[in-house]
Amino acid sequence: MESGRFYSGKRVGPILSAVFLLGSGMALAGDPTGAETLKSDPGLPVDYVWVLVCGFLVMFMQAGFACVEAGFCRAKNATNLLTKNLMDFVVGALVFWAVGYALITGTDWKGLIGTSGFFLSGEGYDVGNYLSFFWQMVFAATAATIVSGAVAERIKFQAYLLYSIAITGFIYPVYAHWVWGGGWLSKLGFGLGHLDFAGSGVVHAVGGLVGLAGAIVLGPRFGKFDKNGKPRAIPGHNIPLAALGVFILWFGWYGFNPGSTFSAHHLRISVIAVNTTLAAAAASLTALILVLAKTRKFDLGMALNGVLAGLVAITAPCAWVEAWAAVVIGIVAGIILVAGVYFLEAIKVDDPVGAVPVHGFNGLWGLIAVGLFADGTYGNYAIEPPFVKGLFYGGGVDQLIAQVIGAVALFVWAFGAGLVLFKVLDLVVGIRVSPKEEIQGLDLFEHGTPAYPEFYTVRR
Amino acid sequence: MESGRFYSGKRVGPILSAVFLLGSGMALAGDPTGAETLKSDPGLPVDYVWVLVCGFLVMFMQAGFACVEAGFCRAKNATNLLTKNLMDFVVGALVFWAVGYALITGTDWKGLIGTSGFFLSGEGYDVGNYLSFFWQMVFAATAATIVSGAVAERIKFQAYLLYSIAITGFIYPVYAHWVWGGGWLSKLGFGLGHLDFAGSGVVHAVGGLVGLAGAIVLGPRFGKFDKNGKPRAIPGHNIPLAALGVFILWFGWYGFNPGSTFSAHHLRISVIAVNTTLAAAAASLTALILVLAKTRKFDLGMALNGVLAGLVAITAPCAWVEAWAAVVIGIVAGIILVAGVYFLEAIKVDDPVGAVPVHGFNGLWGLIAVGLFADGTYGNYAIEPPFVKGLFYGGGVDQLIAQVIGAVALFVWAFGAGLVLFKVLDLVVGIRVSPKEEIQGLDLFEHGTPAYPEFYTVRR
Amino acid sequence: MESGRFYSGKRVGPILSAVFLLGSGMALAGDPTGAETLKSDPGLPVDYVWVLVCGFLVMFMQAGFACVEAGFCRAKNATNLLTKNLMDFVVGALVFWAVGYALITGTDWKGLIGTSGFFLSGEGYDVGNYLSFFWQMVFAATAATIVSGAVAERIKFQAYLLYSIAITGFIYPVYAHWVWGGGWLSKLGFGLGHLDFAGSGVVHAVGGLVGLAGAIVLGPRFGKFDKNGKPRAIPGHNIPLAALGVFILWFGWYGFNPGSTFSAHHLRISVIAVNTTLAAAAASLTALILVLAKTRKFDLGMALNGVLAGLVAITAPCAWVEAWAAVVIGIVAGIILVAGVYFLEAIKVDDPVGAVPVHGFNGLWGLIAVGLFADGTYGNYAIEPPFVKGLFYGGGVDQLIAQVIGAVALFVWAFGAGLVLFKVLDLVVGIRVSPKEEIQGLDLFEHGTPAYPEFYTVRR
Amino acid sequence: MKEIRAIIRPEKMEEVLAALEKVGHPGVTVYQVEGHGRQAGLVEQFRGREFRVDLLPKMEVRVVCKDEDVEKIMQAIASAARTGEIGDGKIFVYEVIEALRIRSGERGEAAI
Amino acid sequence: MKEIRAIIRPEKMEEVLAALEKVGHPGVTVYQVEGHGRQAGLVEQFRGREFRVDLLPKMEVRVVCKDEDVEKIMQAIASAARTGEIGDGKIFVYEVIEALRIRSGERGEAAI
Amino acid sequence: MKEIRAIIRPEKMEEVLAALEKVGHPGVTVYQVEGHGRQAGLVEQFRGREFRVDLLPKMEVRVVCKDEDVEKIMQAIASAARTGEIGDGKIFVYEVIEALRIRSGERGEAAI
Ligand SMILES: Nc1ncnc2c1ncn2[C@@H]1O[C@H](COP(=O)(O)OP(=O)(O)O)[C@@H](O)[C@H]1O
Ligand SMILES: Nc1ncnc2c1ncn2[C@@H]1O[C@H](COP(=O)(O)OP(=O)(O)O)[C@@H](O)[C@H]1O
Ligand SMILES: Nc1ncnc2c1ncn2[C@@H]1O[C@H](COP(=O)(O)OP(=O)(O)O)[C@@H](O)[C@H]1O
Repeated sequence: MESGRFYSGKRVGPILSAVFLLGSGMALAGDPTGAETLKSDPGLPVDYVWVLVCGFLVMFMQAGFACVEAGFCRAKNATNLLTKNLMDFVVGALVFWAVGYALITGTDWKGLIGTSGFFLSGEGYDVGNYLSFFWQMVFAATAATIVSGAVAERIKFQAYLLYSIAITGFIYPVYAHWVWGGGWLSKLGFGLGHLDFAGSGVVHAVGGLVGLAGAIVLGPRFGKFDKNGKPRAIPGHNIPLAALGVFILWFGWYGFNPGSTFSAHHLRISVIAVNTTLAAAAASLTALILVLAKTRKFDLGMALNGVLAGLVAITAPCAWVEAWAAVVIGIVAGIILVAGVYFLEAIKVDDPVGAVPVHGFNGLWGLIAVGLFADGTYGNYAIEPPFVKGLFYGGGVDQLIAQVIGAVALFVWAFGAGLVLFKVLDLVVGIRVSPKEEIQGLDLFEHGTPAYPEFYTVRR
Repeated sequence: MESGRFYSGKRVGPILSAVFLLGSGMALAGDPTGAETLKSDPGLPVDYVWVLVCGFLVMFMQAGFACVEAGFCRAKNATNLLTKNLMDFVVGALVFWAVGYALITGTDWKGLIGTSGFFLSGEGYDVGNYLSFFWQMVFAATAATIVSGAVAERIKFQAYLLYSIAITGFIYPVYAHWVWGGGWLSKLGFGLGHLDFAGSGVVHAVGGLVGLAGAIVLGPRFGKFDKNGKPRAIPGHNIPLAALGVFILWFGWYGFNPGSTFSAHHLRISVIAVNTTLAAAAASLTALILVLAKTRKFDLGMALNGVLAGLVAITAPCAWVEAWAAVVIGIVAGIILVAGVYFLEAIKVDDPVGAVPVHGFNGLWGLIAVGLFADGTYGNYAIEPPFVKGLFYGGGVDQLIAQVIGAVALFVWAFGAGLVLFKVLDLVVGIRVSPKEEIQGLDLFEHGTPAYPEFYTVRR
Repeated sequence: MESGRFYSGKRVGPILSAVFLLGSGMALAGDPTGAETLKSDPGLPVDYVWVLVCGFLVMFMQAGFACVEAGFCRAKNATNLLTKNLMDFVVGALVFWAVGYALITGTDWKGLIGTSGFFLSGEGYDVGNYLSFFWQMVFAATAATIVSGAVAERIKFQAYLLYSIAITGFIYPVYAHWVWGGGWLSKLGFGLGHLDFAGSGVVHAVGGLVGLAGAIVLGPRFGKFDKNGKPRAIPGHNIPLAALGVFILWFGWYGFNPGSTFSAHHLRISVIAVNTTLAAAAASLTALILVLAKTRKFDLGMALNGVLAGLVAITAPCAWVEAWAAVVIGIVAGIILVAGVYFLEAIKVDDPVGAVPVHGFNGLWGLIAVGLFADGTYGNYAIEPPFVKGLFYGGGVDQLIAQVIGAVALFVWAFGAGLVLFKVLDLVVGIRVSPKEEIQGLDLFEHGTPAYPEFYTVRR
Repeated sequence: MKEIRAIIRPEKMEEVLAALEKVGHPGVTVYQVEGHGRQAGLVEQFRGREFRVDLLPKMEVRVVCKDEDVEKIMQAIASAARTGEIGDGKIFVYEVIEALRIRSGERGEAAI
Repeated sequence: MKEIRAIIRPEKMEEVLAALEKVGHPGVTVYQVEGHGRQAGLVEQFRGREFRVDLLPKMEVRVVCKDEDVEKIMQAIASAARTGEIGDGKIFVYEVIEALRIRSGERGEAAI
Repeated sequence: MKEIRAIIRPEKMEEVLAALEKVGHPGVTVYQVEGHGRQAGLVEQFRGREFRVDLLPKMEVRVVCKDEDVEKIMQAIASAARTGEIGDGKIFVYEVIEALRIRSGERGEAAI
């Protein structure tokens, strides 16, 4: 059971992609029945089970994001946040089917973009290709949904729908092609090329930085900064909902990271699961302690964000490092989170749920961490050499350079594309709701449906 | 790894059932240890893992139904709805163990009913049989729990318990025997017989139509129609809970549909997962747009119902169609949903959570869709021919006829049995709570436990 | 595929452990890549998938506990309970990585404790060892989190953090070593030694009895008993949250029990899944009926606890019994639960969520049940003889004696260690919050974050 | 000017508002309250333990009106809220000595 | 007739109700309110950012009674609600000019 | 002593409290209410079905003060709460005939 066989896009790009198509018994017309594919490799069922079950878990992260974002914002916008979280998956799945998947995994054009395989049609009707699509689709939807937290409580719903189309149909697929679809970043001459195991960069940092752009273009929520520009807390309305959301996300992340081997024959999946756990734990504890030192209170909100920060940071390196490194990566993630939250407030950016420090900053940190902690026990989605080695394990700075280049490219692309997108949307349809709607809440004006119609709530 | 081996009931009925018993190494006394079964087919572990994990996901749908129904109804009945959702699974599992499973999978009697295998006893103590029981049991419980939404906020708890016994012990098993247990519908001379891959009909339409019968016999809730008979909205009390429930259901559906291959050796499972996603997305977007056109608001409630409508509709055809067809099936499901909701109100039927259009009408639509869109790439739970072909792929009207016959039989059986059941229950124990109890809420009178005792709520 | 191969700790202790190390292709330096391990046994991927997916489900039980405990307590302490449930997993994972895992599975010292393998370092860097760690870690975290329910609404957060370190770093590992790590209980000369398949005792009774100790040392909450010592109800604030939590726990338990084969090659996993379901259902229905007989109301809270009671009781015997026995075990569990709840109130112990009867008393019952109902169809994590046989299946009293000895040892160790721990903590840092903090709620004083800042609530 | 304060059953709220609409009220403010009078409390239970709840949910309706409208509005509320069973509630009347419409600054009866 | 309106600490609610029961009240209505007097507010925090909350949760208890019972009821409430620390609350008394029992239509003192 | 009762828009709460702080209020109690005056209601919807909501959320602010402070406090509230659009709310003034500070037992104006 060799790695990367039926998941060519992410692994090896267009050249090996052809090998894959043949190798997996997929004739030019595809194998929709799966009988040929099975015959060509009778060990595939366990890989399919692994990838699908992990993909289901990743899909379930949509529920987690919905709960966290709704819980961390105010009751008057809860319906709106839930609708956004539902619709970015709904619209994202359809757009990704029509366009996005082809841009990632289609025939490469100058290292920049894929150009074939729209609508899963023609020879794309193949069990292996559908499997790969399913996986990529739930990842794309994750990137999309991250942004909704950063732009929460003030963006027009219509604008958000258009944004959803843009990210799953273009912004995300282009960058994903660069790293996972055989694009230029995957072919950098340093180390094994830019590496991002499960998407600290491709998914989380892209989402986080597009979110940063959105938050900047939108400006802060009414009341987030007082007349002197001092940041004010706007507490989330339902902490149990947010906490449940984080538990769901943590659970779903066990699909996200271990599942990214795309093969159950990499027993390394057990190491990935452990690293994922330890980084999350270390980051959460770090965040709790840092805020405790500042306010003498055990701050659940920050500890919850800490879990996510650790998960994001370990997502790129999880397959290439060992337990102690996961703990260290998590500790740094916790520090970056807390510093990031205060930093954004200091520069007057309003990110209601902390999406930018969690996904954006820690996504970048995860990329760098690969270049530092990779210990030479796992390859490029392969259990055979060449193995990935970072600075601290005698791998020199090569891999680190590849990681930095990728991180810079990511920042420029995601933040830049995000700025352009939201500016254009603002000019064309307007992206911010009116002050009156913002004050009374988006639920009433955009959806007509308050989230808790029978409960007495203070409208903050 | 041939299909349908240890899952004889659903696939091939009593005749092949004997083959199965021998083929799977199950001696007459059964193989409770599993050692013989494993020896006879060393590839089984991955199938067991697949079926069990998918079954766990289906069981988790109980949580989804509980959240959706509680969230879409009023706070004063939330405890009641949760108790019903818990108890139909609790009672359903026990009744299905005692009786229901035998009626589905036991020795066939005149194509109508199974007659052996009560209590999993005797030779039923076998790893393969227990696996099959587990799968069928979570399906039966799903059918049972669908009804609770349609009869919500006014049925007596005692009557609901009796109903639960009747559906899991008789109504559901009989129809399931017809389709999945080797009964007459599975042997129709048209196409490959009446086909229902994962239960659009067997599970959802049966639940939805028994629910319709219940809603009719009970009559509308106090206040649902004004003095002039005009329908009034009775908003759900906790939209985040309902939304979370829909996400959980969507997640669980990945067990429901792909798991219904009952074999991981059908790599077709990847196609099923993709179809399931796209149909749900298409239906949800369709429902959102239709209501947007009517009210100029983005209606989350209908979009959530839309997800479920699409999932129900794709459940029967999911293994036999390709991506674009899933999208079309979903779009039609969204239309049926919205039309169905308004239609029921027009005929003065009160279905508090939309269970009838979602599960009933779209369940029937899913059956028909098989006859239209099946594309000849997958067989009757088999990756070898004969493959299923519908009208649009040159299969003629044969399969479509089989589907229509099954749909009609289903309607007559489920709606008829439901009417009789609720009428009889009404005569014997009374099924509707007193007006006073209905106004003050069932939580206080039936359970003594308000759902949110510390919160101030408007009692609507 | 022989059982127990890569999971030496739990099964066979240090002697076979060496065999395992070699047998699994793990050289002395470990096999972090997994390539060697895979070569030595190509059937392992499905076992890894099984164990990991089940482990993910067990991890998700943390969400279930958080929801149940928060929902069953008052709104003013919800943030506190969520923080405790998060932090016992966070701290527990780190402590278990540093110390706990080594104490369970390390080289045995006089049957009492493991002494090697700290920090997963050195030769511990191995895919099989990481897999085993992941599994044991989520179990340890479960034991830890059970206690938080029993000590809810009055323990200082700082004390709870220290407690978490003690249970995952010492109390739990020591007892787990006795049973699963090759310690003295596993080597008793009766039956096959003391047996506890998935941890009715090791996990649940340990958690429940440490919780009992905590509840006793803390004393009852203000207002739990009136001036005459009569117990008063303190209703939970969010019943839907609690119900969702129970559904999540039930779902997660399908990882807990079936996954404990640690091998998908034991097709017995299907029997375990069925038994798990039926016991939960039987216990819940029993609890519902018992309270119905007393108060004429259908008590959801007790029915929810009943589910958990049945799950706990079946956890030890689930692999060794058949369906009817699971039902009987569940019925008894329901009785024990209801009696236990009233008994604790009678002796003036305040256990806010019922953790002690659910996990403590029923955990012990589960151990005994093995000695009664084991039917000789499954061995000591093995599908080859010797099989486990209890009193009712002609196995005599041997196994029963081993079970009783284990139960007594457990009681003494867990309750004793718990008493010492909480007494010492009380002396050193104080474990109970001030009356003022208790009355106003722990959320404000310990965390500064009310759980529902926008909702009007009655402060009870 | 007078203030009429009616404590009623929550389920009568809609009918009372409709009655006020019909009789022509100048404005109304509604409060979620709990009350205890002659009506017996409830027995609730939690995890098998029963307990009495003495405070029952009620709604309170307040209307400030001109002196001459008091009787008419009281009667409208009372007849809409009546079931004849214990727990129907009460109406109390208070003197209001000044009024101000925030929007316009009008004072006195003009502001009601 | 008079109305006694007491703003008290939420945690004193039960004791105040018991005291009213003992002294024999005609009926009582309870409000969930927030208040701000001399008592210092709270510092809360959310995701690392602290903020002051000036309005603290209080309960308000209202009893309409005969003129002669005012003093007795005021004292009963006050002594049950007192802790001696800032934030104990206040009692205010108002004139009630008419009463009506909805169930029976009784008016005046008979209706209280 | 007088009681000032102002029904205001929820979103004006903070400004009104700040204005009270500035003008120097003796204490304030706040209620979550719903009201209906000249302001049009809302249209909400649930699963495709629209419906009117006539009662809109409002906040009520009550201050008991000395007679001489009434005008000042009324004006402070009114100017902080004004937007000029329908729905700004009203202020009513009542007579208070006695006061008692629970903590100290002080009576009358000293207790305010
Ligand atoms: N004297 C009173 N003071 C304040 N509230 C009262 C008084 N009497 C009755 N109420 C309120 O009216 C509600 C109904 O009173 P109750 O005596 O039960 O009604 P009825 O006498 O019409 O049957 C009570 O729950 C309480 O809120
Ligand atoms: N003048 C007032 N008008 C309205 N409410 C008041 C007034 N004074 C006090 N209150 C209410 O009483 C509560 C307690 O008042 P506070 O001054 O803190 O009590 P104390 O003076 O007894 O310590 C306040 O939170 C507020 O709700
Ligand atoms: N006569 C009244 N009695 C009781 N409450 C009133 C009265 N008039 C107005 N209100 C309250 O004031 C709120 C605002 O009144 P509205 O007439 O809409 O304001 P405005 O006239 O300033 O536009 C209403 O929602 C209601 O709660």
